[in-house]
Amino acid sequence: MDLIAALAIQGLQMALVLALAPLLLGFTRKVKARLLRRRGPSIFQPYRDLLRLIRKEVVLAENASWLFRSGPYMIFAATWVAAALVPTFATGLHFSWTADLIAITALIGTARFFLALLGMDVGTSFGGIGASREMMFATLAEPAMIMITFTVALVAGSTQLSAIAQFMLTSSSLRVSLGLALAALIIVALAENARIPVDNPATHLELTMVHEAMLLEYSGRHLAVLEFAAALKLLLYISLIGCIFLPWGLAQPGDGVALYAVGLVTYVGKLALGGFLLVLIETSIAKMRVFRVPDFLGIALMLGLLGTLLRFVSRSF
Amino acid sequence: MPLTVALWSVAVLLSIAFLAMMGSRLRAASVTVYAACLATSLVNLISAALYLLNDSAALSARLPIGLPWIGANFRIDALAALFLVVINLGSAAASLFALGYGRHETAPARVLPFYSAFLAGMNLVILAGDAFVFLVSWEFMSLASWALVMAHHHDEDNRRAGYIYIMMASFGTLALLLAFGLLAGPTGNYLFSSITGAQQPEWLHGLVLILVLLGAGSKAGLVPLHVWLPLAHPAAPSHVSALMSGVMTKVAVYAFVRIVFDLMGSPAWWWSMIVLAIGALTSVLGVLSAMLQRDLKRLLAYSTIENIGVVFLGLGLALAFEAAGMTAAAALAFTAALLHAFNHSLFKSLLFFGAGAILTATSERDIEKLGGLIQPMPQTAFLFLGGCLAISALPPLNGFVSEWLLFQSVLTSPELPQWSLKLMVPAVGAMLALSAALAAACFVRAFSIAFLGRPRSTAARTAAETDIYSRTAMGMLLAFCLLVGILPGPVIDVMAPVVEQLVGRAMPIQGHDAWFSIVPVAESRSSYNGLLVFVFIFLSTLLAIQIIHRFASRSLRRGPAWDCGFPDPRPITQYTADSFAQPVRRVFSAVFDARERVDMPAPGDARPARLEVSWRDYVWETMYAPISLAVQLAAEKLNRLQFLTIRKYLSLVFAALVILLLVISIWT
Amino acid sequence: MSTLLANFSLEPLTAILLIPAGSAVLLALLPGYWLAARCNVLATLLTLAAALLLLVERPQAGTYLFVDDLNVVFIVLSAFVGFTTSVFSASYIGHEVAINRLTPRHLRFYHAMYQVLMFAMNLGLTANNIGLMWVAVELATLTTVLMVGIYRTHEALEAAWKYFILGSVGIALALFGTILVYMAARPVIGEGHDAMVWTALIEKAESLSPELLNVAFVFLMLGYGTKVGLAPLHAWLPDAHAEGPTPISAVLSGLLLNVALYALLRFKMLIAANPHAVAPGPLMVTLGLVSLVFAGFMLYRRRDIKRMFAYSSIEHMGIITFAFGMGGPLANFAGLLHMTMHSLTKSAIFFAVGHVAQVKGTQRMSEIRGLTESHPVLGWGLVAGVVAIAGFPPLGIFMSEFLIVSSTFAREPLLAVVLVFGLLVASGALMLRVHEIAFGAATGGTAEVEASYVPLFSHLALVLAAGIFLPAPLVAWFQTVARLLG
Amino acid sequence: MERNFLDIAHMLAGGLVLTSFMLLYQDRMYGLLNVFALHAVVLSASVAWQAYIQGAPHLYVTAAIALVLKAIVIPVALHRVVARLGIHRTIETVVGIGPTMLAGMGLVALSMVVMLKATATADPLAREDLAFALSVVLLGLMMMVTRRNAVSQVVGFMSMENGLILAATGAKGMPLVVEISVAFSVLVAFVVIGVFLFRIRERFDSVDSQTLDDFRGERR
Repeated sequence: MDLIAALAIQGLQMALVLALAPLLLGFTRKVKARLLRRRGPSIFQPYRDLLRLIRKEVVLAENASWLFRSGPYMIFAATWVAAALVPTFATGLHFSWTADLIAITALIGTARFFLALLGMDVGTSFGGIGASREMMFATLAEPAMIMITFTVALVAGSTQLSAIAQFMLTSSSLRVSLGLALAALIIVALAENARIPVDNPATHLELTMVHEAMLLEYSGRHLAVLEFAAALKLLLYISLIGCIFLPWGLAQPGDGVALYAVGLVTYVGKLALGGFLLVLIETSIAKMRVFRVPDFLGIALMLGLLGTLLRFVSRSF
Repeated sequence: MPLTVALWSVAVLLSIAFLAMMGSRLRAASVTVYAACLATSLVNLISAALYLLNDSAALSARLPIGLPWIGANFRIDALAALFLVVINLGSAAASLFALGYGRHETAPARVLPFYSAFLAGMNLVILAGDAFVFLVSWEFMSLASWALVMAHHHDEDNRRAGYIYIMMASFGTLALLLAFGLLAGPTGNYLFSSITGAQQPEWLHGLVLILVLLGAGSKAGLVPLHVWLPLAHPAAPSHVSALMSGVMTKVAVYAFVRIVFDLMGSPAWWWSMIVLAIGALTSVLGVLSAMLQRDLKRLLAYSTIENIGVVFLGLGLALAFEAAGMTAAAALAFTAALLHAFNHSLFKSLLFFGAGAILTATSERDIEKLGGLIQPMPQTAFLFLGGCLAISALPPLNGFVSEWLLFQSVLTSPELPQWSLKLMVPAVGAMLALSAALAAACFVRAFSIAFLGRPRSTAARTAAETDIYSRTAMGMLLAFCLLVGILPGPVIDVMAPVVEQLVGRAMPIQGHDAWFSIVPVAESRSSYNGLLVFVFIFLSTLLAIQIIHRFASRSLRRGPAWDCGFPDPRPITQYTADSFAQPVRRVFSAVFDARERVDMPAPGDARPARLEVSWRDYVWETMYAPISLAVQLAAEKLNRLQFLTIRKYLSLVFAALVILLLVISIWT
Repeated sequence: MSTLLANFSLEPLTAILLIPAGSAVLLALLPGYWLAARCNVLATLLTLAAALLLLVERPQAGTYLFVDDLNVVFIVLSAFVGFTTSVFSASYIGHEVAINRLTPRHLRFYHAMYQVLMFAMNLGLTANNIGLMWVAVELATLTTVLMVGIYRTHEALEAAWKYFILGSVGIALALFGTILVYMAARPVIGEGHDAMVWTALIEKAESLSPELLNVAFVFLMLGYGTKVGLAPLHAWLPDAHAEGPTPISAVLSGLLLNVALYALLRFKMLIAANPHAVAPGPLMVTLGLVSLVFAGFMLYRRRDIKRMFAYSSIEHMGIITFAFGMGGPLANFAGLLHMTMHSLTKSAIFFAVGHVAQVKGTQRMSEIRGLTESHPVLGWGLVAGVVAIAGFPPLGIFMSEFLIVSSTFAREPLLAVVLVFGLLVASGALMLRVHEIAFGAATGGTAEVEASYVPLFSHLALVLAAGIFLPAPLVAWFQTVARLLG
Repeated sequence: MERNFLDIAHMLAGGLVLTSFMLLYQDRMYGLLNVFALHAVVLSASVAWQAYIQGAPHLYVTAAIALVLKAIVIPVALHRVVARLGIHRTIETVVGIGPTMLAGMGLVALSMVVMLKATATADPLAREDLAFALSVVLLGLMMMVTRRNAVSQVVGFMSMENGLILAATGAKGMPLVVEISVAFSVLVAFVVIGVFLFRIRERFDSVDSQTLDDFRGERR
């Protein structure tokens, strides 16, 4: 009996993640507009954009290969699986044991690998710019992410996200290394989701865009899938920060329906808070030059490494 | 039984070599040789695998040849069986690939006899039971591969590569010879079984470790001794480079493991410091150099260096844990290292086969002149893409599993007592993560410049798909990569007896978990389930495709590339290998002193603008150039002694006589 | 066969001396080239047969001649290499006469001298009287001096003259050493012949006066050392090899150096048997290492192919002397094995080099390219020879180098490092030259080599066989001698 | 009676060493050949005296051979060779006469020290003989080293061989085979030198080994 319930909760989480991703995107755009004293489009606009794109005709370049057409689905699937594995409103879900934080980082790496290939497929110079810079960011972001995983795993004693969340719930002591890991995670999140200091999500200005450059040749339903995957990635990072550093409100396995509802509400609240803070950061910083970003990501790597070193040196940090 | 099968297969391989030498003129020579090698390797593979699966008790045999008083001893135990499986799987794949690839060989007489001799040499090294047989087969393997590297000897660089290779190989052998001299002692008991038993002082084992690092490290390609590898591996025919990169480096790893873990028993803690430092340095430097290469096979050779660095990282961690008495963690690290070695032999051979396929299709190794090969060669592109995913350690393939196990073993190391190790292991973990990320960037570059975009030369445009044998070989290897990636548990259980024999304790049995997930230390700490991750990705892709195709419009139109309104079909406008590497090169420019010089002509000047990229290979400049300079200088100085007059030669004799008489009169 | 010889009252021991001497006289009279060459081959074949008979039944040790474990191997070896070289020289000289570098008048002189050289070497190997051994080595030197000068070119004359002067000085020192040994033996064994008989000397070795033996060994080391070609005394060897006819270089490198070193070993046995005498080890070790490293570096700048392999002979003689200097059963066994392997491999290389020089018409390495392309069999034969001499397994020389290096490293780590450095430098130069000669686009003559490759590949086959399997009797002999050598 | 026998033997051996010094002193070609003849005469005298003391008749044969060959035949032949080649002017030594003489002193001292220490147990006659023989050998070798001219080198070589004959005769009871071999080598040396000198003369119109050295291997 509880197997079906567990599977139902897992299915709920996967559906929830799909549903909330565009909403989160719409909310952040709304808040950004408000901060810039504009009305801005409604928070449901991303849903309409996706539906519009799905119905539009796909225009392919002559030399687009089979990879160009199948790639987007692969990217969407990888990102969706990664997002579904991060605990949102409850920990200890049925399939949470299949992959830990390192595997989730690697899944995002697979998605990025394919995205860079798609950017290069048609052989346009903008695709090249996007792909080469994306991979350069990745060479620093991924080690930083691994270092953050090490720090958190050394504190919590496990790399499973559910175990980490339960540990964070029980032991309430503030640790220096966790602070460093949080700062590093925020920097990596900004870089990975192509937010302001690293890349401007809103613009199509050729020479500055990185993430958008790779999607340049896409149209119609393929573009919709890729946009959806980008939104899912944003949601993944925010729920990751929420799950590790703000674990309150997460329902334990075997709790009643009421606690799951409380978990759901707190999760939506966390998303809103995350979106708001993200917009605050974005409106307060200007975009960096491309070759300032390696130093920016270098800081994240150093913070992560420092956190790990402190954990290695003694238990108390 | 498996030992006799292995010895008989070596004998068959040597006889094939001899026959090939005689009949290399025959038209069907190459097909028969490769088919025979394929059959022998398969037989050897099956017998070794069966041996490994059930009892794997150590068997030994003695032939009356070799050193007169101890004869030639051969031995097979769990470790040897595992590496026999790795070697024979690699050689079977290479022989299968060569059935198709071999037809295009210009000088079969120079490749066929040495190919099966090379296979025989590698198998013999694994089976060797005493120092003499080990070194004879080790050097015989180097000699055979040197002859293969010299197969296309008309090209000046191949000759230079062959020369540097044979010199590094003999340096390595002499280092190993000194190591065995120390282990065997003045009385000369060269038997492995008697060496393991002998009690030797601590400093002696330390010195032997250094010598083994020089010997086996030079063959594997550890950093200061790696210079020959990117020269020699590409020079050989592709199926041989696959064997050299994928399999011969594993023989070097076997040598290191056999001597350090088996013959020398309990390690000191400071050994792991050296091995970790060299491993980390090798992995990062290897992949950074790979990032700069334009020749596909050189790029793959440098990436071999990176993966060997990762393997030695695992071995270093295992040494550290064993010295600190943490056998569980040591078992984890050792299994991670062995698994990564096995994985690397799979995907590296696959990638070299891909490079070979491109070479036959376009007779071009420089990826700058390729591009758009995915159109004419879709299946090779798919298989090469699989190889790139595996080597970039991305789930659900096998590269990620060994990388993941390595990260788990790094996480278990805070309990290490020594302070220096406490500080070193996190840095090593960071460099490991950095090298994995760089590998992903390097192989995105390699795949996209070679296969995607528009063809940059007529050769790329007129390419054709390779023959069926090559594709089956590549397909088989990709299937293995996927299989190990999805079901790592059974593979780890197969390796358990090896780890048990060498580190004293194996990893907890992975088999009994219902969903085939692997649990390195404990259920609570971490687990990874390759199968479910693959199933989830596969299902969600199908789901997405179904939903999109039900609701979305199906209309599709082909048109010129959008490219922000500047459609320019000329291939020159595409990103090239150097431009793709430019961001990473600039970030890590300090490592290679990479410089870019732009020569922009004044307006109105018709001269084309030039961008020159230059970087320096510090290892070559600081170590190898001075040595060869010193030798030439000494040769020049001493050369004058050839042109003395008779009188001066007599004065030499006279001086020698007088000096000796003085010595005798003073001394006695 | 032995009964045939027996009823001719010809013991095998006397046969191996009489056959060369007799055929020398015969060959001096034979006018035609064709007949002389065949006769030369036949003579060496008979000598080889007689030598093989020695393996079967070993005669009693006479006062002038004797056969024991040490020299039986070297007698068979020099008879075999003498035979294969005569087969090679038949075709080589035939070609030289065809391009009239040698007039028929020279040939009578050449074949006679060849057999005199064989006689001298066999005499040197079997002499029980140390004075007789000295005379034999002196005779061998003089014959090779005349043979080196046979081409009458400027360089040949200069080489012969240099060989004569240095050789004679060396031999004079060796004579002085022999006299000192006699002086040491006289009070113990009494005057006259039996103070010169080696078997008597070895029994009474403990009671000989140690100081005199030390001085004697210094002179003997320098005297016979010049004939072995060790470093400071080596000057004659490269030019003698380069300027003389190739069969003579093969015999010189393969056998004469061994005979000189064999004489030195005889005296080392005497010294080793005398406990008070100063151990000869350090002297031989230093000379060996100096020759090894010196010759290793000299290989790089060589332009003439035969001169390069001459320096390689100096290098290998250095390794062998180093092995005997180290002493101990393992190192001595390796030294003896290395002597045998080196003479087989080096003569094989000189056969190949002889063919190459004739086919390409030059001995300058810069003008020889792509040998494996133009002459595959010859090219790969030369590559196999060089790979063997550079000490790569599975060929024989690796086994001896393996034993020397590993046994030395355990006792004297520093010496072993210098030895390994020398080996590496030398193999570096050899492989560099082989890469230039054997590979790349073929240049120069592509005329087919009409001679047979039997001598070349029989030697290489023997070396390969020895690398894998050593016959038990050979191992037993070497081990007994290794213990004797101390 | 016994005493002055030994003194005469010492005197003769010392005379041979003295003649070797005179050889070093010569700087004219003819002078060199005459002193070499004297050197051979003193040698044969000492050998004959040794024969008388040891009562070994075969030594007289050696003395006779040394006298006939080395004192008469070879100097005359070399004299004619030098005359035909026209090189009878000066011999330029490498180091100069003074330093060679000093070096000669050092060599004699060295051979005394080495030989006397080595032959502490042997009888006095043999000890002295060996010491003088070694010094003659070393002086002969030094002469070959410090002279540029081929003929003077050969003379140096021959004087060294005289030292060997002295040593051989000093070793009482050494079998005849050694004497014959020494004679044999002198004979062959003479033949070979003659042949070579003429041939060299044919080829290079001079006997100065300087020109000879231009044809060392790989020079061009």
